[in-house]
Amino acid sequence: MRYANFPGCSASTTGKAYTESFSYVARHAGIEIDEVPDWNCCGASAGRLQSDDLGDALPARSLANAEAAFGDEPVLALCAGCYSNLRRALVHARESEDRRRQIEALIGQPYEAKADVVCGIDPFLEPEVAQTVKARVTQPLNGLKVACYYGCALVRPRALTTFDDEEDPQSMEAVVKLTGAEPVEWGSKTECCGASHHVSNPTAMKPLVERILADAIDAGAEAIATACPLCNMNLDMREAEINKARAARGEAPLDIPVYFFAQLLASAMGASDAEAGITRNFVPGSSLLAEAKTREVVVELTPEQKKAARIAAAKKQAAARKAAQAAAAAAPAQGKEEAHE
Amino acid sequence: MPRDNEQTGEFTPKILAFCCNWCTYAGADLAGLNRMNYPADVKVLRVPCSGRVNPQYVLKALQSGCDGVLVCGCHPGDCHYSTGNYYAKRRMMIFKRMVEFAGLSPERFQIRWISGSEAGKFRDTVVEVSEQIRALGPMENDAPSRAAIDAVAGTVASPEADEELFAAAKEAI
Amino acid sequence: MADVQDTIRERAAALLSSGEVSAVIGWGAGRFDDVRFPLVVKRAEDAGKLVFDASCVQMTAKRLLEHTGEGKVALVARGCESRAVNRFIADHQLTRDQVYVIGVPCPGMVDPATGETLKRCAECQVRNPVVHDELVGDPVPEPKPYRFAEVDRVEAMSREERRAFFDEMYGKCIRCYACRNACPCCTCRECFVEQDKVGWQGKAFNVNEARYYGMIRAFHTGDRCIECGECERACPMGLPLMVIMHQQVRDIDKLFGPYEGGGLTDSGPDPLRTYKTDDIEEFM
Amino acid sequence: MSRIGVFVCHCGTNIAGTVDVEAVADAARQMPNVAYAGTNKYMCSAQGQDYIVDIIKEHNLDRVVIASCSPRMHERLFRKVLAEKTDLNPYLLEVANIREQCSWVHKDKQIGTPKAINLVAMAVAKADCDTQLFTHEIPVTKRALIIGGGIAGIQAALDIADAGFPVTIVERKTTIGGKMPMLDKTFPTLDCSACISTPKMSECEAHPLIEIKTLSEVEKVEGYIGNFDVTIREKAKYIDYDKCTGCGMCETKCPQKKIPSEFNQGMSTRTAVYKPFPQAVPSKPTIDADHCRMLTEGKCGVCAKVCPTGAIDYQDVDRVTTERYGAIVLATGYELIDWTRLYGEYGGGRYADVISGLQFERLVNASGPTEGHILRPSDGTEPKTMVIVKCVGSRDPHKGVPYCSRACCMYGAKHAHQFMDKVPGGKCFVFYMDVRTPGKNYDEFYMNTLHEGARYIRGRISKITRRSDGKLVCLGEDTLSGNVVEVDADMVVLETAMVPPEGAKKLAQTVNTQLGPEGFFTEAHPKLRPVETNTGGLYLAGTAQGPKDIPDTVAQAGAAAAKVIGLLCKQSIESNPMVAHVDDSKCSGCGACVDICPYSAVTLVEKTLRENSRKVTRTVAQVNEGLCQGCGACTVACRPGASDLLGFNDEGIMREVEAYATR
Repeated sequence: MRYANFPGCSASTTGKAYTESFSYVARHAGIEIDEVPDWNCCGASAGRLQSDDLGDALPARSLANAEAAFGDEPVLALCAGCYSNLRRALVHARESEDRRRQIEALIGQPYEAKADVVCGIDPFLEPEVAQTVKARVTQPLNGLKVACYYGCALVRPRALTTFDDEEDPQSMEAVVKLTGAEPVEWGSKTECCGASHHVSNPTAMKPLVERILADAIDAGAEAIATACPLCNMNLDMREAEINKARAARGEAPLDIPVYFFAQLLASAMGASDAEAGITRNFVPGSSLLAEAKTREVVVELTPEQKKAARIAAAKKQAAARKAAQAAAAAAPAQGKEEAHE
Repeated sequence: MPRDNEQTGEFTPKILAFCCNWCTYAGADLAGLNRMNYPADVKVLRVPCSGRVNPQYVLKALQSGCDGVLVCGCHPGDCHYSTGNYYAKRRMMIFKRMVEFAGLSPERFQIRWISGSEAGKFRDTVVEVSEQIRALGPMENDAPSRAAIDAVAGTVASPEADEELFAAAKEAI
Repeated sequence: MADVQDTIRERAAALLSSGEVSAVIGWGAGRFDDVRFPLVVKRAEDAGKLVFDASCVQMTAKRLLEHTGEGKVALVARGCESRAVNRFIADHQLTRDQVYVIGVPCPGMVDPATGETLKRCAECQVRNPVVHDELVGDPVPEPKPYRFAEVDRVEAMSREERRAFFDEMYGKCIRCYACRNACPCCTCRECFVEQDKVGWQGKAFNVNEARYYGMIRAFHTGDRCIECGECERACPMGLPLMVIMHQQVRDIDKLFGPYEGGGLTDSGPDPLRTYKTDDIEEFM
Repeated sequence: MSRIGVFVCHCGTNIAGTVDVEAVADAARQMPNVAYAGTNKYMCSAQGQDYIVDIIKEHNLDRVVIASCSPRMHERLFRKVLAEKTDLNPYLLEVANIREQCSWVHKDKQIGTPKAINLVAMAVAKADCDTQLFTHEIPVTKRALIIGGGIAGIQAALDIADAGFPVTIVERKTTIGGKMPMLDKTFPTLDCSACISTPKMSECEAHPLIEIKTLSEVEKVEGYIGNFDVTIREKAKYIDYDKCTGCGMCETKCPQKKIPSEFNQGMSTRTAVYKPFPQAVPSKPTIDADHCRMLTEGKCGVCAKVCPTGAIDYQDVDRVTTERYGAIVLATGYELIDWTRLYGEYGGGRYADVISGLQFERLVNASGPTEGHILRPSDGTEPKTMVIVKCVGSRDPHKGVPYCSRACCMYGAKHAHQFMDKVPGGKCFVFYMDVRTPGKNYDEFYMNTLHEGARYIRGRISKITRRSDGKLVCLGEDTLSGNVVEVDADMVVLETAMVPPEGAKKLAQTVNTQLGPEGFFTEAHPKLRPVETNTGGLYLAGTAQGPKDIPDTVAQAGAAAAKVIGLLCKQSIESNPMVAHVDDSKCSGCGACVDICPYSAVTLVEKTLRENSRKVTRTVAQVNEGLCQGCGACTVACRPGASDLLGFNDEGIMREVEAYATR
């Protein structure tokens, strides 16, 4: 599969670890990545608030460049914010012909909305890519309990992002399972992480992050996986402040490392901590991964194997019972002798 | 019946609407029940089903004085006779393309699916069609201009035209 | 072509003498050189009169309908005749066992007056017979040329020019109904033009009534037309009747799924006699 | 030359107000073939009718045009007047609609009057071409078929059978009774649902005129009102009901015990040979072919060994029978929407303690899997806090269905009452958008539940998550106070939407009737003919027509039965005379009309006809007047117009078109 990557501003800043780990996994899983030529800012949350035209034109210009260079090769947007904005421009252009023409007029170049826009998780949902990743997992994270966190932009609004259910997404779980880790069921996978409000109103946003971390730990998770630089930063960076506040209140700290799902894949595929960007995590995450790799391999039994095991156990029980009866039959003879003596 | 309205003197189009008895005719009645208001240019001809509308009626209407024809029926799937409007749809799609190919302005022959409860849609359709036909003017406006006739003259006969026979026939007309 | 002619004569004689067929329909030579006309041979000894060469321009299949009562009839059938046979069977005017088809792959006929190949043969889609009891000569290649050139030419005109084009065309029509009598799709016992009581078409001799006749006949045969071009060839006024037929065949193909004209099989239903619930929707 | 009478109605001021009726009458007198034109205040009144009859006699008229309201209103009345009070054929009549489509929609007399004149001219032109039509008698088979054996089907069957007509109930499941036996109590009287439905079921079984076919489906329906030929497939039960005494030995001994019981909504298991519930009718088991080891793997046969009467027959096959019925009642009922597929926010079916209303009914039902004790399906403990969420799937155009399912508000209140009744000190929260209690002492029942302590919170639950201690955290909003609400519940009951059962679309095509946009059967008229359909002889009862509660369902079942009895008690019914007719001389037997007819009413037949003094045998098309419904599709497929539609003939419509175009 070939993708035209739209890096966006977070790729080399807050999402550096995500880019590094994703490109490591891509190299080893046979995913070719081109870069969108002369891409520009996707508008983040400011663009579309300014005006609808600006909200559509900024991402559309990059998409048009990608289309001119690579035709209908899907555009990959790792950051959830870029993904959401690029999807909006694409869906608006595809939905109505005259809107597409208006966008073309705004950006001053042809744009037929041929190429699709996908997020970081999408490539690994392709069966053959999943196969190659599973084959390349040399150091599986056996039984590592992972809580997959989606945040908002990946799955909402429903009309734009169509790749998973917006209330109960399961796609990241499927990808994390490739590493041998075990995703857990938990309730806050699509709750808000506070996004950029942590800057303007930190006191109001702290409880949001706290509740997510607490919910993950309550569900028995040892680590949280994310697919968006902003969610990752909010959960990872704020842990220290939250734990300080909790200690002041006399509550137990919430120590749980937060990784990009690509970091887990990269590490399981043999990447060193540096290559997988794990050294960049605020909450140190290398020790947990190292420990997970040493755990005993949990082999999942297929139904036939389970049945065979059941029959074998039943036979062993029957044999044991017979042996016990034989022993009991022999015992009275012995008992009688003792009684005589 | 003078074509131009006595008071205003502007052109009042003659539009014939074939309406199916179970859906559109009921919708038209409902529009009346709700005392909606729409131009009086459209006269309704009741047929049991849009499948009953023969393209020959449409062409006869267009050629003998109507400025526009509207064929209405139930939405596909709602037909009281279950398949009437599916046949009507195919017939009208082919016939509409043929008459437009032969030079009829598209707005003069339209087909719409209007259900028994869509009184508003019936009123809007009547208003829209009568405005379009009012803009086009009477059927005579559809006739080709002098320039168009000259542009085409002589290109019609196919290579095997028999010149003498054509000349002889010409005097006969 | 000559050996094909000889085989036809030989086969005709054999069929007639064996009594398997009561007549053989083909072409005969006229008084002037390379003028041919449809010929019905009933006696074995007349088989020699049958001719087959590049100027057999008439499509003879409709003669079959005049001989249905007399048992099996043989027909020398090229691509267009064989499609006409299918057309008759589909319209229940004939049964397959009433006709013995002598298939002849058709190289394309030449117009005796001008010497070039006939317009309809230049655009012919099916040169080899689609149905035959026996085949004389080996099949010819099927070029399947693009046949909608004239439709494109007319479609490219403005609305007014198109209206002028058809006004001139129907203005020339003298309503001799030769096109209806030649057309294998027109097998009604009483054509709508003759029904004065219902008064479909007026009696007046003007563009309106001629246009009414021309367009309604085109609509009646549009979804069954076998594109034999006989109507255009038979028209004394040389009107391009096939323009409107090809336009219909192309529209039906575009709207209602793959359709290369009628007569390719001998069973319905024809596109306007059936429907699909997911036909494209443009009247919502 | 015909002598047409034009009668223009004032309709009080409805027409006269915006159309100059006298001018219309004057214009009508000038029209060709019009012998008389007059007006009257109320043409449809008795006085108006007498006026018409007198004028017809006085002016010796042979055709009538009435310019009044829509023909859909009084055409039938005016036809009756002609048929009964004059010797004119009732079909020599045309009605010009100058009210709904003229006077009511054009305020200005200058515009309304010319239009009315045009409409009258069209009607006169068509009337001139009308021909005499005669109805004829169609025999009525005095037998009714009920599709669906729920309470609607049972009630309809009992009423029809009590009127002396034999009835067949075709039920898809192994027992009749439908959803009612599953319920515990019914609102508002709280009487036990099984106690009021099982007697009716056994009454059905005992009734000499009612034949019950369970595990059966209707495969094909042909024919028309009074003469439906219905093909019914009775699936193999693998038990000979004549020998079986219903002792239940096979059920106890069957080794295959782990099949989730559909009757108990999957909350308990059943055996392969089973009776869904003790009071099932017929009270004999059937073998579930998909799970029985003998039928799937050919090993076992325990039930055959233990059966005292040797009733088990593994070689049993489906029986397909075709019988004739006069009327059909669709009582196919409803299913609950599969919320697990739609609502990930409520756990998507992964939390065992989030259950549907029907599952709660089984929990609280004494014959249910927990003998009536309300226990959490996850760990069997008694829930102390229960949350009820209403409108799950209903009134939700994005994820569920747009309509309100009518009965959930009431059975939601009932569930709350039952919970507080059975769990001492239990706290019950009901999250609602609106409370709709539109029935006799319904609201009193709701008020009663409120006073018992049910906490009604106006707002929808946005998310349910399960904490590690097993509590279900329900996050919602109380829109009245504006606060966010969080309830730690032990169990959540979702009152889900009623949707049409699986297979409703196929059945609609089989019986050739229409479904509404939501998939329920479309009634002939929502207010005036709720239990009839547009297809003659086909009636509706219960939730097949739309979501409703039991009182409305039983009322509709009675109404449908009344309609069926009204039809079956007639010896024969009048056929619709406005059907297609083929003129043999014009027909070339091309068969274009045969493929097109949706009722397969046209066939090609061999006929010997006299043509120009010679006898000729030809194939021509022939219309079966009984089957033809008069849609006219064949008349357009017929190129020469040999097939014409009586009442709307080609000549009449052509003259009508010309009358307007050339005026």
